Amino acid sequence: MKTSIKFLDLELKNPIIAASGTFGFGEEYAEYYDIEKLGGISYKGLTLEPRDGNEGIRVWETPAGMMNSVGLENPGVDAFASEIWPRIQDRNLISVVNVGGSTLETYLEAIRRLEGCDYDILELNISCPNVKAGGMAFGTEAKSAELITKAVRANTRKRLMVKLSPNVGNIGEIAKACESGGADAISLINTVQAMAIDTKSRHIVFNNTYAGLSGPAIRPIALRMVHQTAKATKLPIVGMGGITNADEVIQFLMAGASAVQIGTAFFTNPDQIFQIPAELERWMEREGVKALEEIIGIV
Amino acid sequence: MKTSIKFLDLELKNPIIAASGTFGFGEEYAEYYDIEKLGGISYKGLTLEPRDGNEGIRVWETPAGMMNSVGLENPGVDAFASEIWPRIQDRNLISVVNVGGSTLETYLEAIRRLEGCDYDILELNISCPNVKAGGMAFGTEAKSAELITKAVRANTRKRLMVKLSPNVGNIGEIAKACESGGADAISLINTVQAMAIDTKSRHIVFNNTYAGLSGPAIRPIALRMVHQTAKATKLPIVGMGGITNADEVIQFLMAGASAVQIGTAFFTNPDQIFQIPAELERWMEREGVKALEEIIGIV
Amino acid sequence: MGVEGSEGRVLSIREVGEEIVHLIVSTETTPKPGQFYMLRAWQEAPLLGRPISVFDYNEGKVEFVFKVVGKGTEILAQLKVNDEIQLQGPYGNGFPAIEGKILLVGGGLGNAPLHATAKNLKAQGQAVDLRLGFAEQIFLEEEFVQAATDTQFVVGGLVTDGLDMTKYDAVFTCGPHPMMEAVVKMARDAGIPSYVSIEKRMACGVGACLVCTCKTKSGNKKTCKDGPVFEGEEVFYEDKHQIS
Amino acid sequence: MGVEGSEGRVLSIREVGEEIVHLIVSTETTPKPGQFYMLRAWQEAPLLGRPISVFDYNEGKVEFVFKVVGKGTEILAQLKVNDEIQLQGPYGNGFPAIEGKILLVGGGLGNAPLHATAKNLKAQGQAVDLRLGFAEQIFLEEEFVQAATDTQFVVGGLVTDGLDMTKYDAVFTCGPHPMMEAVVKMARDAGIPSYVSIEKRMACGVGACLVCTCKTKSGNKKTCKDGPVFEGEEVFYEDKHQIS
Ligand SMILES: Cc1cc2nc3c(=O)[nH]c(=O)nc-3n(C[C@H](O)[C@H](O)[C@H](O)COP(=O)(O)OP(=O)(O)OC[C@H]3O[C@@H](n4cnc5c(N)ncnc54)[C@H](O)[C@@H]3O)c2cc1C
Ligand SMILES: Cc1cc2nc3c(=O)[nH]c(=O)nc-3n(C[C@H](O)[C@H](O)[C@H](O)COP(=O)(O)OP(=O)(O)OC[C@H]3O[C@@H](n4cnc5c(N)ncnc54)[C@H](O)[C@@H]3O)c2cc1C
Ligand SMILES: Cc1cc2nc3c(=O)[nH]c(=O)nc-3n(C[C@H](O)[C@H](O)[C@H](O)COP(=O)(O)O)c2cc1C
Ligand SMILES: Cc1cc2nc3c(=O)[nH]c(=O)nc-3n(C[C@H](O)[C@H](O)[C@H](O)COP(=O)(O)O)c2cc1C
Ligand code: FES
Ligand code: FES
Repeated sequence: MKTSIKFLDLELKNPIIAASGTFGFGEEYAEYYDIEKLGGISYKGLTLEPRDGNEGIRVWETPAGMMNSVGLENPGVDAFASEIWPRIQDRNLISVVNVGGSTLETYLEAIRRLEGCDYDILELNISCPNVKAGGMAFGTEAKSAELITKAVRANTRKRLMVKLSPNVGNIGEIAKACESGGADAISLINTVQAMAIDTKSRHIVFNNTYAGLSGPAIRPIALRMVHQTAKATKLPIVGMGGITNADEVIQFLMAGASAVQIGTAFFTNPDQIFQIPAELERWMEREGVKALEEIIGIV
Repeated sequence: MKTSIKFLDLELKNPIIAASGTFGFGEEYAEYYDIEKLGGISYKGLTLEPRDGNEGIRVWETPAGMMNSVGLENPGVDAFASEIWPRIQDRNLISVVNVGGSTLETYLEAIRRLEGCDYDILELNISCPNVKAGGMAFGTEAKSAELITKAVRANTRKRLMVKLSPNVGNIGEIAKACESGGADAISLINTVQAMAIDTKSRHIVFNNTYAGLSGPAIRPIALRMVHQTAKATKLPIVGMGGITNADEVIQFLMAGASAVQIGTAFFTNPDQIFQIPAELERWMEREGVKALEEIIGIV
Repeated sequence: MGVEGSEGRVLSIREVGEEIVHLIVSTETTPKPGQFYMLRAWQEAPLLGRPISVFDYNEGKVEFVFKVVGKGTEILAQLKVNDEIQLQGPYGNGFPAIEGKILLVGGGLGNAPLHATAKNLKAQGQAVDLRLGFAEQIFLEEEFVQAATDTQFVVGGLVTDGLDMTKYDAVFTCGPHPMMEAVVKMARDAGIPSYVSIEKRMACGVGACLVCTCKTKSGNKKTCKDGPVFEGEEVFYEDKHQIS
Repeated sequence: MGVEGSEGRVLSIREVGEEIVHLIVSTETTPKPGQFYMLRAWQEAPLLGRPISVFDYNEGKVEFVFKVVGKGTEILAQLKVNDEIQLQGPYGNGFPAIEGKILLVGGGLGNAPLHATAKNLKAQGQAVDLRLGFAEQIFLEEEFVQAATDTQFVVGGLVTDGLDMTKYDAVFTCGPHPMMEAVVKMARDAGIPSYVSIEKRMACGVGACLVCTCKTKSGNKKTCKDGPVFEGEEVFYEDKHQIS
């Protein structure tokens, strides 16, 4: 029994990847947990320039979910490449570098400046609902998704995974557009655009009006979109949205994902997430599953 | 203090309407509750022909939500007009008749056959994710939404409210298309398309693959879409999605809705829903709000 | 909160078998045997109430027996005396009034509603036999013995084995669907009417949402309102071997 | 479930004021004064843990004092002795070590972390004065009196009224942000350093998610990891009168 999984030409020791923006650069959780129990980490979304992120309230709880409006606070690609990457590069973990931007040019320049870092997968974030720099505009139209994928493809030698927004009518169409544009893989879903109003103050909670919903509340939506994407493209998929345990990981694999990312659940019960790889192994043993590849997309 | 609210040329005694498909034709809840405490009822979605609905499991719980795959089981418009409407027409409640269809022709014929019933509002359901007859295909493209609205407008003298699907990229655009097509009002959101997989049987839970997610889980998404719709059109809006109490009703009004529908919460705590009108009144008193119109769209 | 009658308090709660709980709750409602309530003893999660049949009822006290199978029943099992619990109901129809000698065939937790039903028939002076199947262990043995004219238990085996239905005027059954299907067949062969109590996932419990539809010979029925008790021939007919 | 140390058990729980709860929990962790834990005593709802400061710590026992303001604290308040509770942490930095005579100014529930801090300073032989504001009623009076060299309570009024900071080498404060801003200003005028403990909505508690960012003079800081204690001048500077 091995929980390892092939993803493109890489081997993940298990299909659990920490989701971008929820795990920093891995250093904080590493103080408390053995983070190498995971299969990989998708690092906090980077932009060309450092960003301070959004003002005002940045988090709000909802039933079985949370909304965030961090607004891509990050140190910028140069600080990542020169200071952070050297500190973290030697981990026994698949490294995913998540990049956002506001214009095609800022995306391309950011990616070029990261080219010197020897990371495994570039995750192109065209789906952050919280800022223009998140590029959600690119991610909600098939044409612009294809365009940006193509341009990035031409500017990097990295494995290229495009992260899709759920705030679209037809996710399969967008995924196909990314495939045409030359993506190697798809990851989804980013947070669902949502809103909160405080009736006491009679104000919208977030300075930025809308914010991104994550957590178990969105899991059934995410599962549906992963399934639709798997039907629409041949690209390998990293599924995410509200996953909290091994059974849910298996649901995403069965829907067609080759690996998953987990974000919000680190906030609610980190212990439980680090136990998922062991849980997966027990499940495989019980069910006589020799390799996780057996169950990918079987529903 | 009065909780009444003007909606088009109608006066609702309060802004609480039971959501289509969750309250039947009102007769069942009437055995246990004084349903005239509500402002209105949107009746179970009708189609031209009677429908048996979907096979297999029809309900599945999710974190803070539920998925349904009823598939528009209903007695058809003729049985409604001849048997049901005469029984229920005399209630002191705004009556909303919700109609689905698979083709433009079936919509139009269904609506024509209902024309003889003296109900208050026609709710055109172009957003049911569970069946072709739910017309979600009409509801996910602006052009077809406008087309069907126009055609229905030409075929009915009723007040015309179009019920929108949340499974779209740009809800404001769809709402505007309905406005151009001649809609008098907009209601939203219908359920969010979602999926469940049973890892034990290794099967998709619903025969129909996807199903519709409702309940508190989707409330932040619904609130966002109501706000976007209010910014995009001048039409009055009936907002819904996961509402369970008076504070949440007020959130939807502040986001721009003139009234709300409540569905899933009847299943979790019916008592609480029938108390919302009284709660609203207490809130108005406490806050010095003389008429609910004062707070519509104020954020 | 709560309309009159929907709030109850736990009067007694104890385990009567492995993961099987006997719960007694105060109520102002008066259920009929075969009816059920939607039980709820939590705020937000899980979303829906849980349908549980009446095991017994005595002036202001309703009794339930349930098995812990998931989140809802787990919370119910952890209730303590005096805790609040919400009872929406009683809902559903219950078994019909039929003259003569009645056979009741149950399996597992399906035995629960048969207890109330048997007790009621016996109180009305009818002859009523209980045939109850248990997977491993009998629960509430004494109560079941008291409830009927004659009670027999089958542990492990098939409760339908060796049943002679020709002695009865009707058979009522509740349990796993394959067991009920077999009972309906035997009743058909013996020429007596059969009634089955069906389990379906529910949401509203009152007949408004149509998620609990049961396909029957005469069209769709609502399990929560038209049922949970149906004529056996209506549900397990000819080529309709599987109800989902 | 739970890595070593994250599970605790309720050793004692009691109300010490209106909606104010004093909770003692067993732990294998060793917190510093001014640190906090993310507390969780529920499965699914609400989603996030709740940050609560250390009120006291004695060999294997950590104490909290919190006010019931919403869902999370309501559930915490209903815990009973021996119930399980999850303590993620201890997180955050705590107040710095500074030589000399220290003034601690608190308001409301902000008094809680000052108790642990005062006690610790006193144990190290430093002179430490507590000035504590309460809206209506003092809670845990005896404990606060014991913790410091000199403890004074202000009920209803402004705790900053009549404070003379020139006698001290530093001032630590925790409470409503306007109060802390006033304290920082007074310290500035008196020429002594001030340290404030900030409250922000949190998710991860460890510094990974950036939802608790606090704008400071020297750029964004993470309240959960770089704080919750910051130099007063860093947070309440010049035109920065409002921290959200
Ligand atoms: C009319 C009726 C009477 C019943 N009477 C009894 C009884 O007396 N004793 C008893 O032990 N059980 C009874 N059941 C079954 C009982 O409702 C389920 O075991 C219970 O709902 C499981 O809830 P859970 O949260 O523990 O399980 P979960 O699996 O977590 O529940 C998930 C969802 O599925 C539904 N569900 C799961 N199993 C069933 C089932 N078998 N039938 C209907 N819905 C289900 C739940 O209600 C819930 O909505 C009855 C069911 C019905 C329909
Ligand atoms: C570092 C730190 C230490 C604290 N120490 C204490 C203490 O010792 N005693 C005490 O009574 N309170 C303390 N608080 C405040 C306490 O965290 C909140 O009162 C509590 O989270 C409210 O949760 P709730 O579910 O009851 O309220 P709700 O309003 O239902 O909570 C909704 C959400 O908002 C967050 N939230 C609400 N109020 C606050 C707040 N003031 N600060 C941060 N997040 C908030 C909650 O954590 C939750 O995520 C502290 C806060 C921080 C940041
Ligand atoms: C606080 C927070 C910050 C996030 N930041 C990013 C980001 O920088 N880039 C990105 O692509 N996604 C970001 N996300 C989205 C997550 O990576 C993930 O797509 C989403 O949260 C759904 O997964 P979950 O429900 O497991 O959290 C963020 C999510 C949260 C909650
Ligand atoms: C069981 C069920 C059946 C429904 N049937 C219909 C329907 O027939 N027509 C329709 O327009 N919407 C239907 N809906 C959608 C609701 O009217 C409503 O839009 C949705 O459930 C969101 O509101 P809620 O979260 O308050 O339930 C149905 C929803 C449920 C849960
Ligand atoms: S549960 Fe709603 S109709 Fe039966
Ligand atoms: S709460 Fe996550 S960084 Fe502070």
